[in-house]
Amino acid sequence: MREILYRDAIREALDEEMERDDRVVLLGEDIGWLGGNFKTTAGLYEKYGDLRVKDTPISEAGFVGMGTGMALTGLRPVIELMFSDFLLVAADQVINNAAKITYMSGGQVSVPMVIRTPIGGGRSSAAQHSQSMQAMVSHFPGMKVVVPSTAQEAKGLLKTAIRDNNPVLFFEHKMEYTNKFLIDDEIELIPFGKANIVREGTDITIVATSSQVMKSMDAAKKLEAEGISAEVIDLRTIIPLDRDSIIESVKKTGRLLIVDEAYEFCGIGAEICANVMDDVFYYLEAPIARIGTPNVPIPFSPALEFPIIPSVQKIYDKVKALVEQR
Amino acid sequence: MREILYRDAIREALDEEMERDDRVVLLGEDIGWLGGNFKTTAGLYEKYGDLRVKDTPISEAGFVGMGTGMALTGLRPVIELMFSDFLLVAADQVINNAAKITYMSGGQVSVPMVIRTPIGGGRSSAAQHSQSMQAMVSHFPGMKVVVPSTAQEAKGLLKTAIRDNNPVLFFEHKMEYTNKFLIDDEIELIPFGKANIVREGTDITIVATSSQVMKSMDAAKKLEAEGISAEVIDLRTIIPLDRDSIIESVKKTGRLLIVDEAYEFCGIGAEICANVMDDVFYYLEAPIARIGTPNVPIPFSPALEFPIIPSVQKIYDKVKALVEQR
Amino acid sequence: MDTKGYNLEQLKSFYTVMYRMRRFEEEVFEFYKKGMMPGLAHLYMGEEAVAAGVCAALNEDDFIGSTHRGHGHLVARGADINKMMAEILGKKDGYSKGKGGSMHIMAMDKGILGANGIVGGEIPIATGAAYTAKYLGTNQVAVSFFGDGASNEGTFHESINMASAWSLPVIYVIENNLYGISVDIRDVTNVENLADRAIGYGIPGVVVDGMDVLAVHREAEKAVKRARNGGGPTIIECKTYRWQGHHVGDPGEYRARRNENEKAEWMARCPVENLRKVMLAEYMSEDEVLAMEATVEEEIQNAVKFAIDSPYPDVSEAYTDVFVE
Amino acid sequence: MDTKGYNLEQLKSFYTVMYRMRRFEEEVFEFYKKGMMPGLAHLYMGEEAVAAGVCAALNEDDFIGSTHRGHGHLVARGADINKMMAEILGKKDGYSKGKGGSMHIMAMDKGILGANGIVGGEIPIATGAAYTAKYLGTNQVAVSFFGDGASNEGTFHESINMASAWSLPVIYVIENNLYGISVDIRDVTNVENLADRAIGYGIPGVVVDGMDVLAVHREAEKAVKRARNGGGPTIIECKTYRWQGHHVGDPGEYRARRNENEKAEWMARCPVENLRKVMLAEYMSEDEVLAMEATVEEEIQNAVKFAIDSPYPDVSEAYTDVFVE
Ligand SMILES: Cc1ncc(C[n+]2csc(CCOP(=O)(O)OP(=O)(O)O)c2C)c(N)n1
Ligand SMILES: Cc1ncc(C[n+]2csc(CCOP(=O)(O)OP(=O)(O)O)c2C)c(N)n1
Ligand SMILES: [Mg+2]
Ligand SMILES: [Mg+2]
Repeated sequence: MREILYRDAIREALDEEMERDDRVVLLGEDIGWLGGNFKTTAGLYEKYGDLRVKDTPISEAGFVGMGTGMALTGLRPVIELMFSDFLLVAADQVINNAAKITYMSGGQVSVPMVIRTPIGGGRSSAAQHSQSMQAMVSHFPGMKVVVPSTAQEAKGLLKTAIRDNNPVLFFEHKMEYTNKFLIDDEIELIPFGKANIVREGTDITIVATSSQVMKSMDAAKKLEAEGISAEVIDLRTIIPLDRDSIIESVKKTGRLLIVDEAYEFCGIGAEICANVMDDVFYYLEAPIARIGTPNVPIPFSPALEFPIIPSVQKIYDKVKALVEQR
Repeated sequence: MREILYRDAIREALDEEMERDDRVVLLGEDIGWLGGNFKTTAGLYEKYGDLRVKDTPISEAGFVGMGTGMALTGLRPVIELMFSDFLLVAADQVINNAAKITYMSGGQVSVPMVIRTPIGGGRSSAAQHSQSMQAMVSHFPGMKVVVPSTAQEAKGLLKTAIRDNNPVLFFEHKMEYTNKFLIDDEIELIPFGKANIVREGTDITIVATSSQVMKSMDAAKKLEAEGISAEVIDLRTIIPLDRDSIIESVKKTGRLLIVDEAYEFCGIGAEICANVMDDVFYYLEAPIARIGTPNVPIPFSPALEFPIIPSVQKIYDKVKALVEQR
Repeated sequence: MDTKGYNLEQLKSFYTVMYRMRRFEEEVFEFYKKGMMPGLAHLYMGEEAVAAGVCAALNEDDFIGSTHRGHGHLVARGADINKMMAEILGKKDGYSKGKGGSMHIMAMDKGILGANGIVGGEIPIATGAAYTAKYLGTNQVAVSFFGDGASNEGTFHESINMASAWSLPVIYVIENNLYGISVDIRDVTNVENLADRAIGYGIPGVVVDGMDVLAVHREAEKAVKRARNGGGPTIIECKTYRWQGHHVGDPGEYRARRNENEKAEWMARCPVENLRKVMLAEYMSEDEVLAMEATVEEEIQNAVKFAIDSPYPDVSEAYTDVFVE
Repeated sequence: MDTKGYNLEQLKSFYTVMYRMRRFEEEVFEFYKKGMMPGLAHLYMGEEAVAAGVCAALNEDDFIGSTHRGHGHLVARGADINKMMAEILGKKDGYSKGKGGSMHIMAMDKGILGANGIVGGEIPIATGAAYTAKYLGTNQVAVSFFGDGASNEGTFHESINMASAWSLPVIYVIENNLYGISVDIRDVTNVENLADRAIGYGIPGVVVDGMDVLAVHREAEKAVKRARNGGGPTIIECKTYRWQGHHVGDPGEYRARRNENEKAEWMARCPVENLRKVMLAEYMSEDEVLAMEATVEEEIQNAVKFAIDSPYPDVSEAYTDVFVE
């Protein structure tokens, strides 16, 4: 085991995959000389050169579409979008093109492209730089959607993403980049579609994504002191969704809370609620609950932003309410 | 009462609002001389002139953004996007800009803009021209989202939309345009956020949107013959959502099925399921269910497309299964 | 039409390709009229010289990106017309097993990156193929075909800027048929020649008579050569016209607004007919031309039969190919 | 700096405005350094002549669209610096009650359509304001300010094409400070002058020294006049430079890559300093200039105090203003 910053775990994954396969090419704004806005590509430009770590103009639809063309013709582009909010600038290229071409071609071709992009609030970046776009892209078919929690998860899942032959949306949480984590010296590939039970428990199942896994763990610790035993599941990938692990856990605990930072309306919590409903309904001891970002644009002032983002306290409060509801 | 085509009801709403208020200006591709790809603006160019019924170049992000600028400075633009799939080309302007400007300005300004656009499969238009984007836009704050069913509803709701001071996404179903409906001679404004109970029933609540309201009514008729009494609710608007009507109905029927043509994953069915969960949980006699378009790109061949779109048969089958699940 | 520098084999080849496109689409149109075609199709008739001229300048392993009006590009690239026709009818033996239809025919074995239903959608994709060629040093080039209307999408701008900045081997072919559906390019764009936009990217931009396959071919050859030699992209604007409305079923009456003879004037310049006349006048007998046409006719009839005979895909196919392994 | 045609009052006004911008942002930077500012800010320092020159050519009721680097535009338009400063600190008395922050300051009373965090996002919005002016016949014009980087977004292309086709009264001001964050425009665009893109839209495009407020003002006046007279849009490319990195906290070292003296060379051409020198040399005594500066200083200190004293908004504010009535 060793200590590492989350952002460095990302960089290691990129570096190792680039070493392994010279068809892996990076594209994005400021990923070259600057090493990325969040420093996740530091040193790669120097190591792999300009054509392989390509600083793009501010043309998201253009360079995402270019990535699709590269992927169709033999390369494995990994694109950085500086903030996940900018997926909206490139949405047609991502959702109507990259994600659908395999299907529209009847399986003739594949688009092995990864789009990496940061999500989340907490930096007073306001309404256009703080969103979490995992629910939006998950709504549409044709993309795999990855929401890693820790540095170890980020590294293992990113390596898997780069080797996947389909378009993968890889969401990094911007509040984690400069956090330290312990990781294994050598990281195995982490398979998609297999959730990780990071804490066993008997009273409630908390399904969480990205940073919310860490927050849920903190909440679970506080709850333990109150005699409440929470099982925490790190979802890892939204597409494919590991229904089985969730269902099995809820059958045991009788309660389900989903925590994801995307907007709540038509969000991940809603989906999982409806998705497992049929299978867990007769086991439920309380209504399925969710925590997301409420449906307001993310405000700038920290006095307004922090209270609306999912937090340890909110998770704690919601679990208590659910467990007490007998 | 009189007979009217759905597309003509739309045109009447536009015409009446343009007569009433000369700040109402139309923008879109082929809405002028051609009268719209689906003929919803026929005759308006001749009547109101080029500057008020403006044929745009194929620049969706550009002219949606232009609409926002017009709305901020005193006009009331009504924009036609030829297919709702193209919302993705303009997604940033719709979601990051038009929808958030009021909030980001602290309420200083408003953006009274309507975007009208057709949804739905059924015309062998394949993966990029058959989607239903109401769930995607509903996920994001700052827009009202309207999903009218009949011609009467379309006309009344469109007039309300044009008078609303906020960005409104108005989804017309492309399979209805040339269908005939009976409407009142004079149509009242239909308020947003008030669902319409189009059929009373006791065994199950079917909440439906757009064309699925008509399909649900047909299914309800067939179910009646089997002694199953379905209550059908025409949701009318997704944002604002009329939770109360749904909850009240489910408390009575004990069962809930949501039918909406958008992709199922993170869709409208998921949202309503999670949204009313807390209030109806202890009244439920069966798990909440949903029908949407399954998460695959919409195929071209009618042999593949029809089987995946929500249909009367699917609604009928699902209701039977839910009612029999005792 | 200036045939200087072309030999008979070349002319025959141009003619065969254009005639094949024309006949192919006449049959597509028939399918539509008979109610046998699901959805719609956008016919390329009238614009054949563009695809034929450009594709003749390419190597086997080059790439093209195509549009909603893509049949011509695909035929010119040598795609299998049986599979194309079956796809257009939504049949199992189509290029995409019926999942794509007319607007989404893809044939990677011919370097065809796909027709695309999003106007402007394929421009960056073709540009990406050029990036691959440059990165791998394969000497391939990519051609992006698109319309006057598409040249007003943001992707046009973004793609060409990048291609120029990085000297990518790509050729942007604007098929300026004056209209985007009913909208006259002259009402929504204030330059006579869209090729002038090249100046803003620091690349060559040329205007060519899109009804003259040889003129198109000459310019394409220059652009392809430049691209292969590391000279970067070129914009070629082909002035052309479509015989039909925007799609099958559209009468296209909007085109009489400015000039009621507009369509007739363009049709008098039919690229297929004109090359035929030149060949008859200078190179071949009527019988020889008819023999060539008969060969094509047989292929076309085969394709029609192939498509009709092919079954619809099984319902289960709706759920496959969302992802590859 | 050629002062011909300008009187002392005008020069004083230019100087006051530029000095106000400069001092305002120095205080913003201080807030950042002291850890009092939430998030980040993108400083306009060094580019003052652009906003000052352009805005001086506008009427009270004209419109401007601004960017993430918007403080200068707002100050030049006469926005309330108290409310600006409070907004930057996320306070209740800010223009947006703290909901917007530095990147989203909006002041409709000054015709400011909003700063915008999406690069290229505001270009079509400002273009829409020009549509309103044309539709209502108000004789207003709109100015869209944006950077070299933004000129590579699709919205640039789409907006200018429409504005030209419809002769909208709008002026596109490219603030070419050579960089989009760390990316050198010369690495991602292959033309020396972005104003050359005007050719592709059939409109005038001019290049101007963005460090010379009078040069900027002269070109802006011409463009505004043309726009008001129905002559349509103009692109004005201002060659300029930012003193700081991309945002507070960015050392901006990438700018030494090509030329390690680049920053120093540009700073020697400081627009504020230079106008001061001209005024001292030709029009005013040091004391007179100091007196002008002292007046501004008082405003700035008031703004700082106003912002500090303003409370944070109440949590409940997070949920209001999503919709208006
Ligand atoms: C993004 C997008 N906007 C609009 C459309 C609808 N549409 C399909 S083809 C077309 C016209 C295209 O014009 P042009 O590029 O000139 O090609 P042409 O049809 O003339 O060959 C339009 C508006 C679309 N498919 N995609
Ligand atoms: C659509 C979008 N892409 C990327 C960014 C991140 N970003 C913010 S400012 C900036 C650079 C802008 O460069 P330029 O337009 O030249 O303006 P400058 O900062 O130089 O004034 C970038 C890439 C963004 N905010 N929006
Ligand atoms: Mg055209
Ligand atoms: Mg810049």
